Amino acid sequence: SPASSSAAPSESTPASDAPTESAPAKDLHFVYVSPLLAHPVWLLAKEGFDQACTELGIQGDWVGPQNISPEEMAKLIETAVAQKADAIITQGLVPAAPVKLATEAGIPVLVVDSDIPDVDRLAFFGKDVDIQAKLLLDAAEEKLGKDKPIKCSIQVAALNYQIAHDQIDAIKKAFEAHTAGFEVVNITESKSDKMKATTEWQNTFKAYPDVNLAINLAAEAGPACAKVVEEMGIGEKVAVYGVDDVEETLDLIRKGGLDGTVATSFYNYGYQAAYWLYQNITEGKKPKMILNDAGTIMITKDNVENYSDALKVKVDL
Amino acid sequence: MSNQLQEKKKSSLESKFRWFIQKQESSIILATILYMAVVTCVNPVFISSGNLFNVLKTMGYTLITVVGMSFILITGGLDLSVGSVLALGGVITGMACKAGIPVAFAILLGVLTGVLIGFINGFIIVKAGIPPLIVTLGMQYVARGLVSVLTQGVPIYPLPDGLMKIDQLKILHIPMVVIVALAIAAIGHILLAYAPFGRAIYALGGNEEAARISGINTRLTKMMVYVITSTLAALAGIFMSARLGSAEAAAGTGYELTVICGAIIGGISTFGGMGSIVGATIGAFFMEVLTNSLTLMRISVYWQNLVVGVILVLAVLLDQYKRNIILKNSIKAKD
Amino acid sequence: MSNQLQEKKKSSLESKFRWFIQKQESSIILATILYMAVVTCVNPVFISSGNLFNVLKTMGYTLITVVGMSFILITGGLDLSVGSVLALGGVITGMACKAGIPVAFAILLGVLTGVLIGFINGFIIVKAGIPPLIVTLGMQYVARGLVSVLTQGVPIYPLPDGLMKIDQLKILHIPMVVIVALAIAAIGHILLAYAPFGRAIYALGGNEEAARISGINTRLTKMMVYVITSTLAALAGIFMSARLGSAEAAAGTGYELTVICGAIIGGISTFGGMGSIVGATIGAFFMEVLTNSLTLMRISVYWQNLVVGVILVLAVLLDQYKRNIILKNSIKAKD
Amino acid sequence: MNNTNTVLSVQNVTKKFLGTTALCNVSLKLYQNEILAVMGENGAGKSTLMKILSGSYPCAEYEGNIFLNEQMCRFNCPTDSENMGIAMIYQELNLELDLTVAENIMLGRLPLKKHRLIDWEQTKTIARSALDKLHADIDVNVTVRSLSPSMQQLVCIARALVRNPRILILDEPTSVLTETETQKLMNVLCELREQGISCIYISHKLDEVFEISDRMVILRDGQYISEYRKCDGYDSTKVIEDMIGRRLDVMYPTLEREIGKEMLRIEHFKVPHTFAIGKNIIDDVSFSLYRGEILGLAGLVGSGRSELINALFGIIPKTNGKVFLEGKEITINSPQDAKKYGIGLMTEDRKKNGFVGTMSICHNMTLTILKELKGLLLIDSKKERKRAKEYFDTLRVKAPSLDTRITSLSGGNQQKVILSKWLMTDLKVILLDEPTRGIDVGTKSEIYKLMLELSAKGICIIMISSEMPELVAMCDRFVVLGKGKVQKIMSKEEANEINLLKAASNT
Ligand SMILES: Nc1ncnc2c1ncn2[C@@H]1O[C@H](COP(=O)(O)OP(=O)(O)OP(=O)(O)O)[C@@H](O)[C@H]1O
Ligand SMILES: Nc1ncnc2c1ncn2[C@@H]1O[C@H](COP(=O)(O)OP(=O)(O)OP(=O)(O)O)[C@@H](O)[C@H]1O
Ligand SMILES: [Mg+2]
Ligand SMILES: [Mg+2]
Repeated sequence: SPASSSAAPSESTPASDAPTESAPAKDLHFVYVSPLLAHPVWLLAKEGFDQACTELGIQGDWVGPQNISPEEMAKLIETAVAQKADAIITQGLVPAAPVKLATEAGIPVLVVDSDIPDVDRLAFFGKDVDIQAKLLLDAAEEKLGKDKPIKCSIQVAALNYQIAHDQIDAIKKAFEAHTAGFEVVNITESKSDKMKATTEWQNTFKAYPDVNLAINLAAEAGPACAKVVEEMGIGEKVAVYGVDDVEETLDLIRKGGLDGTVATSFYNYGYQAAYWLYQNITEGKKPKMILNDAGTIMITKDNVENYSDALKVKVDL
Repeated sequence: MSNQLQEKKKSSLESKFRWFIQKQESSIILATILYMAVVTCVNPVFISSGNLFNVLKTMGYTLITVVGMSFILITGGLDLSVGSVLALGGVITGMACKAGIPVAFAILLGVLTGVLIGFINGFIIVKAGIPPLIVTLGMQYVARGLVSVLTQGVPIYPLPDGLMKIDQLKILHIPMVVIVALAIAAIGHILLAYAPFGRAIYALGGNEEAARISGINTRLTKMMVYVITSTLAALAGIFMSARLGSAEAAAGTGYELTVICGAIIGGISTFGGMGSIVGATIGAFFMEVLTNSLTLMRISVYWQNLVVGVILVLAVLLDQYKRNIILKNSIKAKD
Repeated sequence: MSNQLQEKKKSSLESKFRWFIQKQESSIILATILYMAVVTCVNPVFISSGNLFNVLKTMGYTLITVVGMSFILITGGLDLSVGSVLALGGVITGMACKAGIPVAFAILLGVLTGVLIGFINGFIIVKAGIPPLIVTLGMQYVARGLVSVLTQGVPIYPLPDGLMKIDQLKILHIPMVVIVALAIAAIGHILLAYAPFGRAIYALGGNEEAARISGINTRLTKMMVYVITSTLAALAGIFMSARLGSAEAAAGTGYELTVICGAIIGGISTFGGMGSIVGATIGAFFMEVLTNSLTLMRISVYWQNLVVGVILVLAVLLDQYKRNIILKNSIKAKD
Repeated sequence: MNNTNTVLSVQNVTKKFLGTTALCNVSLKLYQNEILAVMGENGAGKSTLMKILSGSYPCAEYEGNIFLNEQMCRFNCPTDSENMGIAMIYQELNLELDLTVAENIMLGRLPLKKHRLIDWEQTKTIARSALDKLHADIDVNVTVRSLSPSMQQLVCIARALVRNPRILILDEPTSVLTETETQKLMNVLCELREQGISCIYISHKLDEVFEISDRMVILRDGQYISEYRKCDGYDSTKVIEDMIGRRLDVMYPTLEREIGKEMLRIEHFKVPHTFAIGKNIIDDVSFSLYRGEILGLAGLVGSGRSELINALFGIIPKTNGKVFLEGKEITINSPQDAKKYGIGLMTEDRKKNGFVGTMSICHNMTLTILKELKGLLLIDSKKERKRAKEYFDTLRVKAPSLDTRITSLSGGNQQKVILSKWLMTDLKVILLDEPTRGIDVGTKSEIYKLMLELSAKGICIIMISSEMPELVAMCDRFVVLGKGKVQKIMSKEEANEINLLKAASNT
């Protein structure tokens, strides 16, 4: 639209647009474009975001599509730009073009969870897939033993997104370190549907009886997998790992159904992200580097009761 | 003498076969058998009782609703809201349980929600004469909305063992949900084939005007089919949450398509007036086998969609092919 | 004298109003205006040119296909494959570009894919007489399958600026896609209202047998509408990828529903034979406004679905309400 | 007719369907400017033969050959035969209900302006003129849905005429037309004959056929039976015998019955026009009906006879009017109400709201009596089949079995099915709109017998028929409608075709 495009050149750097965009912080308007409007883990991020907004007196909008959809997210970002929001937080599913649109309009963008390469975002702040992979490797070797060849099956929410592939590739790379031999025998999709996740795991264990490592890269997949493993009574033979720390997942870890889950601070995806943008707009501060790990940790029986503080540490700029 | 007898036998067998082929369900039955054979060849595990029970069980969750959907489709209608209703049913029951209401009542509550929603659907469709597609699409959003308002997006967890039981229960190794589903299908079949209500449904789909003028209460009938369907969807939802051990806010997304597709693959006409529950049941089973088989046949995820699509079309093409054959033969037969 | 004139004016105005109300599109137009008013009151930003252009633009991607879908719906058919075709079109073009084929040709290639798929759809539906729902559902899977096989799930990125241009291009501040979409809609309208092809479409949907015996080539007509729709879907996909800067493998999931719903909200009958492109266009616009408004009105995440559903139903209820009014008046006139 | 150059000749045509042989090597010739009548009982194969000629059964689906002016032709679709100058008026009204009259008439050959867009003005003018030929005053801008069957029939005829054919095929064009329209049609046909156009004419109204046709061919069970020429004179008894394969001693049977006290009375009925807003098709009609009486409703097309009884039955809304059953006032807002009070209606348009096309004969017949067939919960299928079989036999429905899909029946046989649907019910009042539409002479007298038996049981019947002779013969009293009012009420004595017509068209 004409307005924003004409605004773009003059207000290219966030710092310079703080004064023009009427200093009093309470007028600030942040938009959080999440990949899923109401998904349990992202609701943790919402919690953090809302928290930060109330603390800073920012008016924050939490938006997102009903089911995963890059177009929808792109649309929402364009809407935010049209609304002349002061800052946008979003996630790696969004294609580059709309983000460029925002940055050109002088709106600082902070990317969480998974990165959007080659757009000049203020910062990326999220899960480091390599750390995640390493954590998984260590845990798996601990349970299955270093000398046992690993046959692994992975379940992701949906395979047609870059993130899924980054995570899988990272895992493959990390597990090369497992000298006894490693193979990804099967990859399945949960389509964010716990029922589908369940049936997929049932079939996987039937089709590939020799699978001894089950990695779930979608929040709902972990519990589903654990249930199947329990039903089939192959608990001690197969190591099961999930991601994120929703209630059921944690319970299963306590009960031993899940051997562990890789969690990042979704809370900080909201809380810290909002703070960084606020500090950037009001004080012109920028993070030292673009890529930041949000603190990726492995939760197991041992630390399940006391991990949470580890995820709530807030780093100021 | 004896070979006369033999001939009799042969001919009677032949006639039986004729009769079977003539039956409209036969083609989907054949398709299913054929496909199952193929899958078994690729991976014998498929035919293992363990796996078949799995297939049956997962089919159960669909079949329950397919029965109702078939009713609706035969009246010439459509219901897109079943997916959300499924979720809602599960959630309501789940919350009721957590609120300490005894399981039985909680279940009743969930089912009643279904009744209510079905009633609203039917009411708007009948009274306002709005296309079912829009009404039920609206309801899809509304029901899903209720779910997220109630759950705030967080799954209802944990559920009391009492609830989980209804899914784990088995009667001679057959999971509860399968028994319930088949029972519902049986009742549905009897209703449709032998009860005035069923006749009304067919008449409605075939020619609403004529049905009305013949003194059939078309409005009530329409109403009923929507109520029945939503109720069944809610029931399916309760079973599903019992199976998953948690009532998911996102449960049943895309469920409506599976259900409708199952019914239609089973020979229910999209234009109304034709089809049978037997067909629909087998259709639902076929769909389940299809999705179940892919991983078993070790087909890469990337190819699965392609395969599903092709097989779907082939399955219906078979039906077409059969009809042609019959036509040809019947014309020959008379020469 | 003068007040005679006035009366004339008044009455003519009145008659104009009558005419408008009688028009079947009027109710959705009113609904849209009404709703836009409400939204604007809640948040004036909505009416800002910036946002409106946004709405128009995002509508463009739907509208392109809505035109084709309207054709199909009017013939009494359905096409569930548009979503996947949209993705495929984008992906083919994207890959072609990356393979160094000049943009123009790449686009052509993408469009041709659409043509081909539409042809296959049409061919199976016409030749084998299989319900469109199944055929196009199968095609939905097939096309999506092709996408994931081609992309292996990884978005095609980056795309050459040449391609991105077609989306960024503006003519007097109006984005390219809007212009294209409206042009297509205009052509579609003319075809449907004033060209033999269009009348054939109506005839086909109204009474296929009658159409056939009046010497209309029903098979060709059917074929054509599916080809047109898939082609447009592919085109929309190309625009979409140009706008996203990458051809997403997951593009267009759920697209078919938006498109169909837009058309039907716009007054296209699900039973065929009735509706207009004008209505469908406004329907598409309405749907877009609806989704766009929710975030602008700051409706809580949890309530959004609920709101969408309710408004959808209200919109169609308005139509019903209007029809009742008209009826009443006309009957009054009779006493 | 001494001019004998053949324009069309059919040779040994055989056509089979699943379960039936409709035609068994039938041959016939059609000469230059003659009107050939094809006669036969219901299901004899007349329509099938015509559909073959019109190309709606593609040549692949039958054996035998068709020659147009000595040259063989094979039609794959209606367009083919149309291009060869054959136009057909089908037995079933096949129109686009949601398109205007004008467009329906011109569909498939809409006139174009430049830019290949449709010239609506010309479309209307051509359509208009075609309808004028038939003296049909129908607004070409209304949608066909709002027209009564008879008017739709006229539209069908117009559609055939604008294709200005060299051979015109009419399959029971007059089954819903009243005497007056029939006369107009006859005149048109004669004109065409003068212009050297040949017609094939199918009808079950004998006197009409005797009047118009130059020659008649008789089919029975799909076989060629006999052929008579007008110049040799027609002998109706022989014709009928050839048609139904047996002697028909009495056309109109009689039965001793006495008319009882008042059963039904309607007062000040006012029914809005289905399309013309503000007009009332029925303005102010009151009459009463007595026990065991058969009352005839007479009137011209569009006189609102159907509207009247439809309103009485609660299918269409009435803006005013009271109904009294056995003295008590009753309110009827839906067919259900009507049925509850013991009133039944057989509608005029069997395809639109008569039968359920997806159902079998049996199921169609029993649709009205599901309640009494109901056992504990389910339908007693034995009883059902028994009831259906009765009428299936008495009305001689020609079909492989009770389970045959009704759409695969011949027009007349379909009519028999939906008629029996109402004759089965035990009701107080039965409203019959064109009950014998398209039914052959043999069965007609069966139906008359049934009607009399019913009325003898004290059931009263209102009958609409466009066939004056049957109306005059069957009814005890006549209500003549015109301009939305009751023009005259006549007793059997004073009534005859002439003064019924006079009363109907008096202005
Ligand atoms: N589509 C069909 N499928 C099966 N049988 C059919 C079909 N159409 C007609 N028949 C059979 O062919 C025979 C002849 O039908 P046809 O319509 O030609 O009779 P008709 O002479 O026109 O009778 P009517 O005077 O009632 O119109 C009938 O026995 C009918 O049952
Ligand atoms: N001038 C007209 N133009 C178009 N339609 C008309 C006209 N006059 C009457 N009609 C139609 O005719 C119908 C009334 O005829 P109706 O069938 O009720 O009377 P009828 O005496 O039974 O004549 P028919 O033989 O047509 O049954 C109405 O539905 C109306 O739409
Ligand atoms: Mg006939
Ligand atoms: Mg009538």
